[in-house]
Amino acid sequence: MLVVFFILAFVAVGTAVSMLVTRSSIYAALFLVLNFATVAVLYLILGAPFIALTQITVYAGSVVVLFLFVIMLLGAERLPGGESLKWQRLVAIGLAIVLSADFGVKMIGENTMLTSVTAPPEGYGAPAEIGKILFTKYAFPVEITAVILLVAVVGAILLAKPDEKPSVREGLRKKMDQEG
Amino acid sequence: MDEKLSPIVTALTERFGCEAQEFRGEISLILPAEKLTGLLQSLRDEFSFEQLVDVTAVDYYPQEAPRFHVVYHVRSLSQGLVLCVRVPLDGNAPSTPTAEGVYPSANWYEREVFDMFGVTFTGHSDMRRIVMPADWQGHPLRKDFPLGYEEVQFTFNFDTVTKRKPQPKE
Amino acid sequence: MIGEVILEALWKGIAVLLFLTAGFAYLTLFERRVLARFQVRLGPNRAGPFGLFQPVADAFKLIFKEELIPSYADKVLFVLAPIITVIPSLIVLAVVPFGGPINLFGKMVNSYVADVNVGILYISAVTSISVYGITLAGWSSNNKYATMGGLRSTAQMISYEIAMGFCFIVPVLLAGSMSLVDIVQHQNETMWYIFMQPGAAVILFITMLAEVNRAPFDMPEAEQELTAGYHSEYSGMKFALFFMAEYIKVIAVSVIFVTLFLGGYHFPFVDQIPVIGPYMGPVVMLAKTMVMLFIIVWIRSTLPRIRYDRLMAFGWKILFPLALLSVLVTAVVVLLV
Amino acid sequence: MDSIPVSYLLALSAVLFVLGILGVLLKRNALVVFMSLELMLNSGNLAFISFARSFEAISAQVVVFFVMTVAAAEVAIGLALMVEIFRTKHSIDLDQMNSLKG
Amino acid sequence: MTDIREVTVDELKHLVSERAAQGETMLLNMGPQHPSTHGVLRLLLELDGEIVVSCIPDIGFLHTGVEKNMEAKNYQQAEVMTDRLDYLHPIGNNLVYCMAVEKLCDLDVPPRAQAIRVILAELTRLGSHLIWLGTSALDLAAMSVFLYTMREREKILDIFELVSGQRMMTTYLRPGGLWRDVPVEFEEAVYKFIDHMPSQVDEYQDLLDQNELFIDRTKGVSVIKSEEAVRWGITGPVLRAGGMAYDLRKALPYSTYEQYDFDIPTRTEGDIYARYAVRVDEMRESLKIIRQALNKLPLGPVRSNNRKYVPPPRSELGVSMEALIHHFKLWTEGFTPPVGSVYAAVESPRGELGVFMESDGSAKPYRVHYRTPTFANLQIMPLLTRGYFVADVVAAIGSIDIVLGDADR
Amino acid sequence: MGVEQKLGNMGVVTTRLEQLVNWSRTNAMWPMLFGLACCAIEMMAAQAANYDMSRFGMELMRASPRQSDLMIVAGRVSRKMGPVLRRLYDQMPYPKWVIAMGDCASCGGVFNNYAIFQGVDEIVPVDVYVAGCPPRPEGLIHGVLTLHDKVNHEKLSKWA
Repeated sequence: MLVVFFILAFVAVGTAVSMLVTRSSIYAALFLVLNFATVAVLYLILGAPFIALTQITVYAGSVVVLFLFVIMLLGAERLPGGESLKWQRLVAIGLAIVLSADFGVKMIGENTMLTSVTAPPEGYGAPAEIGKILFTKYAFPVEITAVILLVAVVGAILLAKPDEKPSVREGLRKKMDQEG
Repeated sequence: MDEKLSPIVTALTERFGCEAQEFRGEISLILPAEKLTGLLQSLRDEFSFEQLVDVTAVDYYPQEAPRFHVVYHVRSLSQGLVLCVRVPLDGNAPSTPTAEGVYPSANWYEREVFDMFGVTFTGHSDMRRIVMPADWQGHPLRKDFPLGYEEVQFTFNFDTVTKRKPQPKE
Repeated sequence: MIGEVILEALWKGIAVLLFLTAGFAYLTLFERRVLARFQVRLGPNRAGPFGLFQPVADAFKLIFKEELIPSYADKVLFVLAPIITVIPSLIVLAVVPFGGPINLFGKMVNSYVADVNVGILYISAVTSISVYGITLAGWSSNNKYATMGGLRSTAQMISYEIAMGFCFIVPVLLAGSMSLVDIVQHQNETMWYIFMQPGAAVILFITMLAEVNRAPFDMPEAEQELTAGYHSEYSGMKFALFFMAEYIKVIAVSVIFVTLFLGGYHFPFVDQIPVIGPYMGPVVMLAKTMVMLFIIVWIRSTLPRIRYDRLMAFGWKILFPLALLSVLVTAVVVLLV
Repeated sequence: MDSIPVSYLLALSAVLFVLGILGVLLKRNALVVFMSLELMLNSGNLAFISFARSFEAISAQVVVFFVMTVAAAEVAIGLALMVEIFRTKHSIDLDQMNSLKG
Repeated sequence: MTDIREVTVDELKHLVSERAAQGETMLLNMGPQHPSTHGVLRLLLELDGEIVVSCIPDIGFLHTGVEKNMEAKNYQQAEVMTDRLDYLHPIGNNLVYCMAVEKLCDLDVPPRAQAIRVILAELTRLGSHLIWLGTSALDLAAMSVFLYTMREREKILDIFELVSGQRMMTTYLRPGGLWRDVPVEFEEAVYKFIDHMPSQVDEYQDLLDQNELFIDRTKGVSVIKSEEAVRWGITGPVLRAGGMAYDLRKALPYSTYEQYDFDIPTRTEGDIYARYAVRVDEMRESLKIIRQALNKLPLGPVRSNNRKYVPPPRSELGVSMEALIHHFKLWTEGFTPPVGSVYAAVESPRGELGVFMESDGSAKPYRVHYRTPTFANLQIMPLLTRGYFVADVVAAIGSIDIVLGDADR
Repeated sequence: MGVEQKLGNMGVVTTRLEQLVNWSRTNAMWPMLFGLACCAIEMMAAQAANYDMSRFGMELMRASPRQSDLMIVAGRVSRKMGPVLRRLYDQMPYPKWVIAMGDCASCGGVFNNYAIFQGVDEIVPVDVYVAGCPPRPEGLIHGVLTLHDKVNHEKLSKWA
């Protein structure tokens, strides 16, 4: 189990680093997918099959595909990477180190109260269980999320819609008619 | 001559001073290049020759002036008439005004005449070669352009012809 | 104990893979013969008796064909894309039961590779990642036709996935479980879901055709506009993998459809046949799948291709609301009954 | 079967989070910045799931579910914005998005 | 062999929109080897997403130099070339060539020959429409229609083979008549075909007319009305689908078409579906013409008696010295028409097919020019596609029924 | 050009392999959609119901040269088309074959002039010439079968 975890952790960190290092947006998106997939496997190990498969469906199946779609649509495969200001980079790395150190200290300090993960008990994380709690205890958040999604969809449509004439096609036809 | 055609031809010959020829019931009007656009305009607007059927040319090489005749056929769909208009051109840098303004369909026909005979049409919107490759040398339908005949292989010259034939790489 | 479990999963997995690959090979022949019959022709009949070795010939030819990688292509993704396309289509059937529990050498064996309690979610997850192969193939070829094919298929698959997801919910609501084993069992106890919810069944069938890019939704490889679409630049085995993925997906969606709406491996009275009855599950499944495949080929031979903008409008403006409606109706009925 | 200490999982989550921060701070390509954001959300999810397993609390899984939904909504809006910005500026370089009017 | 010379964007700047230079729109090269360009047409499409902004047709990939080659052959030899121009309509090409020569030489054609010409020309029209129907349905991926139409076309080809020995390039029509009389089985074979054919046309219509997808892809797409079509020199079904009932067979009847009773099918919409409907109706009208011509097929000779231009029948060669001399002269030197130029035109399945022929008094034509319908009709491709989708380009190409041999010559 | 280079001389095994591969190549020879002129119509006729080339596994007409094995040059090749044809031939993966269908593709046919290549064998190597103007579908099928015969006699050493 531990071996599996280390392999997965290695892959997850590796893909995350590669995502940051690569200069091609397409490759970055693909590394992100791999990262999500490894994390999904971790979820499976942690007894959350529902969340794991939702993760793959939502993140790998829709979110990153959208990313890829937009990259291809814009033709933005190769754009400048992290060539930003020198001090900004140094500060960022410094902050990262501080954050990691903070985490490490906390982790070592309070390790005792956390248990180890073993095989999950029967029925833990089953869809029925999640569904029950989702629609009773968390019914209100579900509604709010639904509204957020709706707003997002409407907003996305409004944003992506070409603002001028009804459509490019109509405009072209009109222009053609004028020219005769 | 067709009775419907004759008043039209008379009117046109008077107005534009062109020469009318008849052969097998078909009328050809011969007129200089500069009057062409006006003639076509009045043909379309006054005599309802709505459609330009064809533009082509004939090369009378080695005769030099005129060496080319650019031949226009216009058709009246409503009256069922065809009229031929010929424009004689000199052999040296032949050029004539385009009929594109009157009949938009002249665009490709004139490109073809340019491609095949080297007659340029002034005012044409897109004077490029149309059927031959863009880097082709010469104008194939001129009479001084060789047919490009390839020798027929017989037993006696089989090897010599084969030797001349290009062979592709695998 | 654990070794035994792994071994069992292994041989069952291999059995499913063999079924799919052999099925793929003979589906191509089946399609070519049936299509030929629709078109008053004979179809391939020279390779072996009745052309039965035709798939073998195709396979050997493709194996011994030169593999070209265009010089402007993105080499890594160009090679990876066919593999990414094939794998989801191969693993999607892991949760489908092919028959009831059978007695094999004195041991009761279940006829599925795995019974996951989120089986339907597994299917939708796997189908949702199958879009990658096509998108990347189109992009990495560095060919305008291929890129357009890839973009088209991405948009198409994402759009139809939504309606498909809603159609998946209908059996889940009816059976009260996400496990395909439970769904089939419930259909056996009550009736086939296609009789309960014919609307959802039809929508699911249409969306599945679109999801696997079959006629009349074969936009990404619309031969008449995009030459060969996303696999324009592929040759040899890499092309064969795309070919394989496409046909395996067709088999897979047929099997899934049969499982969700046509009662899976059940058929009235078949399991009461003495002696062989319990073993008839896979045979029934195969027969039902064949019927589905025949319908798919029939559609291909009859219908023209839908235009791309109409395809998207159809998915979003017609199928999506209808699927939503059928979920609503099902939910209300399940709640009241 | 041996077990995985939860602290390992949390450490992994922390590392991924830090990498996400680095991406957000250092990258100039808006799309990659977006991806880094997703990575950070994901590492948070991982921590949630670990705690859920550790404390046998199914509620944490539900929270992850919400996070995913909101992330999906965010991506939809963000990418729509990106397309719109690209249409006017012909670039998705963050350094050039410094004016409020396009 | 030269390499492909790439045409730069600069050369085409005046043809594409300004946005192409900035890379906002995509330039897509369709053809010359593309499954749905019906041969070797090349279209340079400027696309905004999936929408066509501009379309630049490039022809000439099948330029055969026929006109030049005909100048090097005498009148009989040159006819062989004409079959291969519009290879879906070979007998019509022969017909218009023969009509031009006959006009040039003032030749008469006996009525039996005229009637057989009509029958064969209409059969060719049917065959051409069948190919068009099949391939343009195939462009919309309705693949079965193609195989059904090819099945019926084989029956037409069998009739051609019966009369001439060749399936496609028959060269059966000759100046002054026919090559020889039709065999006795001809009438029975044609009757059999025209009795059988209407049900087949119904079958095609069953497959397409009720088909929502087909209607969806054809109605309201690539509209061109007749006024604009006339300005652009469009003829044939494309013109008639726009609302103008203009058909050379009615307007300027040739080959005794005036004797037959038939209608000119028209539509007013001018879209792809209208062109489809016009052509399908034309198929039925052609069957009507064939039946009438066959019912009153006159007896008599099939070749003109003018021995200056038409070779004598083989039976005369053994008994008449004069016939032998004519035969020898005609097959060695050829005939010499008077000086002058003529224009003859027929209604081909695609529109007006005309021949401009100039003679300088020698045995070889001084200039032969084919006015081909495809060349004229192809010119409006930019109009037909601008503002529509890429998929509509394919349907539009199919709907104007192009034959590249006809356009490039 | 696939794995065969690595096999070397293995006697009986390779002979069997040779037969098998040649058999598969003849039975799954996918032609490229390459209609040029008149002959293309007869090629279509050969594909269609009455003649049905699909019997030989040839109905999978590929639009992409990458996936085709056989180029049937159906019709005359003009000077403008020649370079395109050669490029398409170069894009096809080995092993590839060419059938020159009809007189024009074989030798220029009746068009002995400036515009037409006097035989497509000036541009690409041709395996089988089919005579006729245009050849009947039977003629094309005979040409294809002749090519099958030729392929069946190919030696393993020739593949690489």
